[in-house]
Amino acid sequence: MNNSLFGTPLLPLAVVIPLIAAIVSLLLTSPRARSITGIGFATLLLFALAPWLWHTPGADLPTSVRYALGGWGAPLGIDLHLDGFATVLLLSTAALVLVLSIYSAFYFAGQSQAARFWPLWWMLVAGLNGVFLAADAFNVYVLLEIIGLASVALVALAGTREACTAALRYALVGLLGSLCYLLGVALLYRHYGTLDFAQLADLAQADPLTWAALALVTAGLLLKTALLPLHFWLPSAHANAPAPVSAVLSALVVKASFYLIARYWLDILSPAVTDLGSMLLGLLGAVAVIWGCVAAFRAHRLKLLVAYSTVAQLGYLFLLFPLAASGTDTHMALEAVVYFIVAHALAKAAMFLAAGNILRACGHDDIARLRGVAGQQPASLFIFAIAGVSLIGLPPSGGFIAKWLLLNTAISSGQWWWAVVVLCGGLLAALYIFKVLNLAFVRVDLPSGQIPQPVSAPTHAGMTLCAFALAIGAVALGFSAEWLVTLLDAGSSVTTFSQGAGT
Amino acid sequence: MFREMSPSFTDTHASTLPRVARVLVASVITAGGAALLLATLRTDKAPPELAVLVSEQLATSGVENPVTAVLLNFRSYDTLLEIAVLLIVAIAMQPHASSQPRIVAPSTNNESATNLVLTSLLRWLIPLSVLVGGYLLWTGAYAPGGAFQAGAVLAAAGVALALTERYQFGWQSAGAQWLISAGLAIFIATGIVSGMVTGTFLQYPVTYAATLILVVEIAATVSIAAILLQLFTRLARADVTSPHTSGASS
Amino acid sequence: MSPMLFVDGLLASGAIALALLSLNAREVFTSIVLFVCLGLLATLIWARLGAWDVAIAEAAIGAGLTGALLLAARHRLREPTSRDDTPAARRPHVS
Amino acid sequence: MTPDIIYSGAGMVVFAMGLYGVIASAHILRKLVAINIMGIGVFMLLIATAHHDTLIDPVPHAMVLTGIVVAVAGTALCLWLAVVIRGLEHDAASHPSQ
Repeated sequence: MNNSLFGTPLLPLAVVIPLIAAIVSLLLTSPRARSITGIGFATLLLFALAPWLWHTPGADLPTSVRYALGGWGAPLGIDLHLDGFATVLLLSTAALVLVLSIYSAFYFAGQSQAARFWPLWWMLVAGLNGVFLAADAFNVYVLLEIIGLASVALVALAGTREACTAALRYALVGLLGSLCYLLGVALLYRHYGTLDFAQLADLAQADPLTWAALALVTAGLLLKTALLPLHFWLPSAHANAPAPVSAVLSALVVKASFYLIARYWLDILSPAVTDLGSMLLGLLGAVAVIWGCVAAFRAHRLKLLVAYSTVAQLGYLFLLFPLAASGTDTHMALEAVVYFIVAHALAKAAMFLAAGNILRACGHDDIARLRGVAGQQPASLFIFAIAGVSLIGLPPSGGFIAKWLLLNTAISSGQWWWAVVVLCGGLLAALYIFKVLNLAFVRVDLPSGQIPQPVSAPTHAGMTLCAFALAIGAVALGFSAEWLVTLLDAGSSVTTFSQGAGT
Repeated sequence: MFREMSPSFTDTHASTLPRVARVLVASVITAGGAALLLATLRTDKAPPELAVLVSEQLATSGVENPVTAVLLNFRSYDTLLEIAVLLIVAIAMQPHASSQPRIVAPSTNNESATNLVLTSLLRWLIPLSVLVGGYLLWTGAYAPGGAFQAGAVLAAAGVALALTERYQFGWQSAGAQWLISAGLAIFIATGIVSGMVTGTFLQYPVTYAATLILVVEIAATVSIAAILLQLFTRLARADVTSPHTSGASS
Repeated sequence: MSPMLFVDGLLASGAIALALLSLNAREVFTSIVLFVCLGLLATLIWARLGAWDVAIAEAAIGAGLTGALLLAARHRLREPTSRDDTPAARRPHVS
Repeated sequence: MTPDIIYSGAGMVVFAMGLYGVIASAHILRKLVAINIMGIGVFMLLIATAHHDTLIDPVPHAMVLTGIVVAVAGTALCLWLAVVIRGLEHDAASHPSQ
């Protein structure tokens, strides 16, 4: 055990702080106190994690860190596991949660949903952090349920019939996915007699039962990640949720299940992975990129457009599997995808917040009726445009670097066709982003009386500022490529679980 | 294939899927299931190494029932998160209004119809289920039983109480919030405090393990019972926000 | 064939049969009742396999509470009268 | 033939039938019954896995206990949403102006 390592004793805090925050915000009765403690806990989380996560995967330390909860150690107990991949995701979660908490404090001010929003929000954060730290197959099942049920409840907070219907479908899909995952875990336990990721990574071999387990685990997680044929639930759920919830769903929640797929395919069950399977995932990803962009272009509502864009962007992530399967470039491919995850998280969160601001200010988000909206909502459209730059992958943004890395990997592994997909995806993304901007910046020459302006609620300047911060973050990521890659490199080798097994 | 998966509420047997799709789904599932069955039955089970490990360490866990030892000591992190799952659903199903009477305990509603048979049955049933619940909780350390079973039995007593329509539950009251969150709160507090002593979160000192587990179990039982009861009363509309009783309570 | 194995076969095929009946029931009500029966049969199976803790929980939560929840929901889905349970915040509040 | 094989097989058959039920049936309660049947299938496999000739493995038992509680929580949330949607539909029908 590496428990004596610098910073490691604080590892459970990533889950414990959000859980405490959930309980505290449930017990508080004053709405103001609830939002202030919400922001407080988000700050605490960031400051508790950032300083030592920053250093943990340093050059002088082992590539991964384990923490034996309850002091038992795997396989009897449950371990936590931290490496570069997890570090990057934990840090981006903490940063995003802080900004979104501030946004939510304004968004839910004076609304009765706030009483349920904050506890559910913190439960969701606990689940996300838990998944990034997880090193136990069954533990992941419970965490997935936390994430799934909390997300469903948050979507339903919007209270409309559309939102509740979307939430119900999301819940059914989530339960179905969890059960498939659980059956896979049951098979793994039956076959290998352990639930610990490191031990599974050591024992795993290519035989029919492992293939079956991998297929079930992957199917369950793909349902939750919404890869193309299984994406049917995502657009309505993400589009009908309250703005900060849409942001966190697209930015982090779908990434959590993707993270697990990557873990299972690259680490835990890698001996059972076949080239055919990797190709299939990559192919589905490629189709998702193209189809998602087309669907986004045809969407009638702004938030629906942003949600379909998530379907497309998730497709890029799955290029990881064929690119990593080539063997030599595994690390490079992982680097590109992790970069992509962070860049997309920031840009998509900013975009959903901007769309939420427009929806709130105009009372609708019908794209056809948003003609000339830039005149009324210049800030939100500006944010939308900056985030769009990153989604399209124009320099100098995080999205550009991410796509650059993907292209590089595709070329150097000799799989140039994936590069074509990446380039086409960028072009198509430009189409739907510019469609919105073009419409919004059109000068409206109608007399002002004819422009429908049913202002339903004023947007607080703080909400605009939060969205702006995220959009700037998405662009700034393009200038700090070195930093992120170092963070990832230091801790991550794609086979950390099998390496860590001896400890 | 299942592009929509939109649930309907109408009481029909008919599936919304066209016949071709159903046959397709059925054959895909049959083929997949058969392959799975074959793969499972042709592969030997792993030797029960973990079971041996559990029985070796049972003496240091603080309890004698191995399942309780796994749930509340070896893999207590899972159980902690599981209580969080229950709490999430309880929060999601809470009535949103804050201007409600502050009551936790069942409050009598004299207006409602009374069923003599049910009421007299309850006189026996309620104390009995509290007794059974307490027994299950206590015996969980040595024999089958524990917090979840005890909580379920207690909740069943509450469900019986709700079914008489003589009692209502105010789930939005401050007291109810404490009740449903106590399990998770005390579990985490125990984990942190013991972690301060031993240096690892959720690691109980061997000498105090039995006591700590009992404390966690009692709190968990109360919360689980409250949450399960809340799930039922909210669905069956036996709580104070329901329209047919709100007139009587206000 | 030993008698215990016969019992096992009976229980297992009973579970499959009940699942099939529940999924194919004409009425939703029948489907729910058959599901509760399946839960109770599962309780027997868990007990047979030595999982007494699970058997108690299955009987109380898996079969009992789930069944009660399903029946309660069925009752309410048939006659929707409540405005009070909508989570919408803007709804004018009545109590 | 051992109890393990009988119940593992039965568990997977039950799971597959439940999966078909979730996809094929339309009514929300039927879908939820089917999901719970899938759950029973997985639990059966786990409990059968736990049953060894010489001893009984408590870890799958703990997993199933957790699974049962999680399943009832998920079911309750789905039912609740269904009831809420039904209420909203009813409202929309009785107040068409809104």
